[in-house]
Amino acid sequence: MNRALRAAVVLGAGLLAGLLVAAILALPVPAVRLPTLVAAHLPASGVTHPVTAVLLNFRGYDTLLEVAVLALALVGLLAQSPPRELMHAPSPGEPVLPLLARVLVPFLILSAGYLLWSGAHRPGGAFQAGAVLAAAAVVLHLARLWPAWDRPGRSLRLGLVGGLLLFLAVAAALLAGGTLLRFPPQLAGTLILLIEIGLTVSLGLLLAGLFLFLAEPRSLR
Amino acid sequence: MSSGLVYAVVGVLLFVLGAAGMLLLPHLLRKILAFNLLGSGAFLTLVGLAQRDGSVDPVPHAMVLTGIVVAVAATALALALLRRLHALSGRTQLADESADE
Amino acid sequence: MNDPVYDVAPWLVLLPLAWAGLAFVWGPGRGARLALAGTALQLLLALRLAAELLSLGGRRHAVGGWGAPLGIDLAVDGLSMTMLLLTQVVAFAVFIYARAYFTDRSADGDGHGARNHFWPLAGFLLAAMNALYLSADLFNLYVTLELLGLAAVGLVAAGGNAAQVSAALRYLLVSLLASGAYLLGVALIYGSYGTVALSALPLMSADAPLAVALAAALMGIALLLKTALFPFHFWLPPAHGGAPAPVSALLSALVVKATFYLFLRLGLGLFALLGEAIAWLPGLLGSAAIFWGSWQALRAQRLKMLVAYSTVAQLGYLFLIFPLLAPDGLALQAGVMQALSHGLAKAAMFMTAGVFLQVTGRDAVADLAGAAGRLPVTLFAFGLAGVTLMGLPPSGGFLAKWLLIDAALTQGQWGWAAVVIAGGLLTALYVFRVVRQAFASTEATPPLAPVPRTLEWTAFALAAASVLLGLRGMEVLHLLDVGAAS
Amino acid sequence: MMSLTFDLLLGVALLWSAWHTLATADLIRAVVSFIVFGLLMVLAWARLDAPDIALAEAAIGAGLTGALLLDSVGRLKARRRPGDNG
Repeated sequence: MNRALRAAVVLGAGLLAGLLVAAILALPVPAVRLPTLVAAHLPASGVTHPVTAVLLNFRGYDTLLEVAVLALALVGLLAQSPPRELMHAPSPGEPVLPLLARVLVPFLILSAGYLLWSGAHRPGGAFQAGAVLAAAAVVLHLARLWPAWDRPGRSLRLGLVGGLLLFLAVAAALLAGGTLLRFPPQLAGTLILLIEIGLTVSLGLLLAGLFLFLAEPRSLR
Repeated sequence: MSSGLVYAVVGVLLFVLGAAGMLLLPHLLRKILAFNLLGSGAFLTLVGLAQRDGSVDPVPHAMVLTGIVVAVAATALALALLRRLHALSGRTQLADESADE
Repeated sequence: MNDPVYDVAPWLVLLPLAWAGLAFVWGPGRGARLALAGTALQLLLALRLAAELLSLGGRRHAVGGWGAPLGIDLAVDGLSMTMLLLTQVVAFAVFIYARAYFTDRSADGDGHGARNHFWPLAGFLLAAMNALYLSADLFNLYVTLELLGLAAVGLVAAGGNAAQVSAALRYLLVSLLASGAYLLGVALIYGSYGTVALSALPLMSADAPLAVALAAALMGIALLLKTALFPFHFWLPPAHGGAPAPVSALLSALVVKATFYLFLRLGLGLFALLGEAIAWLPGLLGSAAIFWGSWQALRAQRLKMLVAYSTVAQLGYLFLIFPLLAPDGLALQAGVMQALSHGLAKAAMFMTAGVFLQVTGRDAVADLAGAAGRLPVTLFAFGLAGVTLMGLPPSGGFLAKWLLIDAALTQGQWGWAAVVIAGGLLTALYVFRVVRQAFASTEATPPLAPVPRTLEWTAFALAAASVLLGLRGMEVLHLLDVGAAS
Repeated sequence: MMSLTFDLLLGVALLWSAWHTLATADLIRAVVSFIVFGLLMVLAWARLDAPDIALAEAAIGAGLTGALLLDSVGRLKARRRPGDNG
């Protein structure tokens, strides 16, 4: 990129920053207030925590597509992973704190379970629980207690997209009743919990997979 | 000035910083880092602006959770491509545009 | 809130997601059969939806039963319906082609990565486009844009050679920068109006806050980047020209149309005011795209690169409609007809390029010598697709350009009509360059690889459809009269 | 007033760590700055009464993304050639 173009980018960025700051400082408070709507419909959502209600009920369709994005990224990443033969031998060197890992991982798994269970009525839920499970796998890997993944077998592939397929199955069943993702109020809590359990497992595997399919092979202890 | 407004302003500044970084920095890993800054800036603006009157709005919270997962998915894919490119050609930058054909 | 009619629209999203996931679990063999069955079903559903739309009018589906602004609405009107139809038709043909194309003996080094991962990635791509056409919610559209971008990048990169990976990375970074800008636009809109539902947002007015104007600018630029309008086209030729042929066909025929559709949708609706004020700008950039893309296509050494630059040029026509949009609907009809006929013709053209590549093992235009005698069907298909791109009667491309010139003359803006005619001449030059080379005699006749008939005839079918579209085009355009459901 | 001062300081820290992520010469330092940025983001989400996002940011934004980036930097440095520049 030549100097003139770089200067133009810097200048444009400065101008954009100025305009954006001026625009948001001058912005009046909007007329529509979604929080009141969320609060009004919370009792019919099947959960009591507003964020979970938005994430899995009011805007559950976003979440369905988002899980697809994650699964898709993993498929795209797997298409890039073959060059194991291009990689060099597993790197030697000291593993990172295996003792800490042995203590930390059971704690992480327990907290994932807690986050999943409590997501219905306080902060937490499938995303955080899945992320914590994935973090546990990463810690195990860094401590040389868990190998990097190579090509996934069929059962692992099923685990990776199982949460998405379960979510789709629930969506399809509800759509067959007339409306996409319309949870009957008396079943909403149960169905949302079912979806969240599937998502926790799959999100954990997917997020861990993003790391473990990509990571350096490390020799196990 | 409320907390929300402070973070909304910080958010747009982060966005502009990240966008400029994506355009100006040649190393692909820097571009990926810059993208993450840009994304965080947009998330911060979304929540901060919605809560500039001091109230709490769960709708943007759910949107940002979605956005964070999308961002990590994109980052992982970008890193996979970068590592593949590096393994095949030793490059960590994109070739100049004029060299494509 | 919902129609008494059993609603088929959401299945157009659920079905491809489901077969994408299952194809990933089952692998490429069964995955391909599943994808074909799923896409055939989607095509039937889309036809049924179009018939319902014609008799009952526009459709709205409140996901979760909540309705905007709390929930997400899906909406179908004539414009989105035509795009949905195009998507299912082209995807179905390309998938039949792809199943025969991705065999173990594919000669062009696309490798196993492309074969193993094509079906799940293509399923996600199709789901993303259908979801985009159906969505009436700005944030939901953001998610569909990310799904679309990542699927397209994954498909470009799946071949796995350095050129493809490099092109995919450039595409990914452009796509992410654009999505980020779009998302900031959504944040500003939510901050201004407290909702992201298209039906609940006020149309932009002269006294709208500065934040809304900035949001319009950010989202508009984001969508132009993703649509590769000149001068944002730089990422497209390496990505579309370097990907395996079925992928190029999907990307050039469909993916860039999806973001164009969204640009048009928001430009006609939410940001109409801004659109009117600077409508000449897309037209000007479109004209530049036509000349620059055609010029590069004339100079390209590789056939797929030529076809990719042709896409840059043909996208330009889509943006000529913006200065001409008027209540008579001529320009809108022209734009939709151009999107449809280019979609069919460009998919066919990339598919013929894939046949040449498989047979000769090479992709240079110069290597086409003698192709006329050996691959008459494929060359004929290329020629028919070329007829559409040039805009010769009776093709769909002719109808599109006719409508565009009509709109320009009706409004006395003859300059745009001149651009259309000049662009057609340039297109003729690069199409004839290929055809003439194919008829050139050659002493050296390298051994021919056998080519499955399926490859030749699917390309031919799409090319023929792009020409025949001109004969029935006005009937297709009747769909555009179906307005949105209130 | 105290809390607003905290917000302003945190905002400055966010911008500083972001700048450092892009401007520092060494890639590993850049990634470390980015992880620091992620942890500061966790604080910002807490200040915005968004504990759900704070949890996700800590686990995904700073944690997993940071681990991915560090692993990749190691990979890129392992076969570093004279032509590259950090």
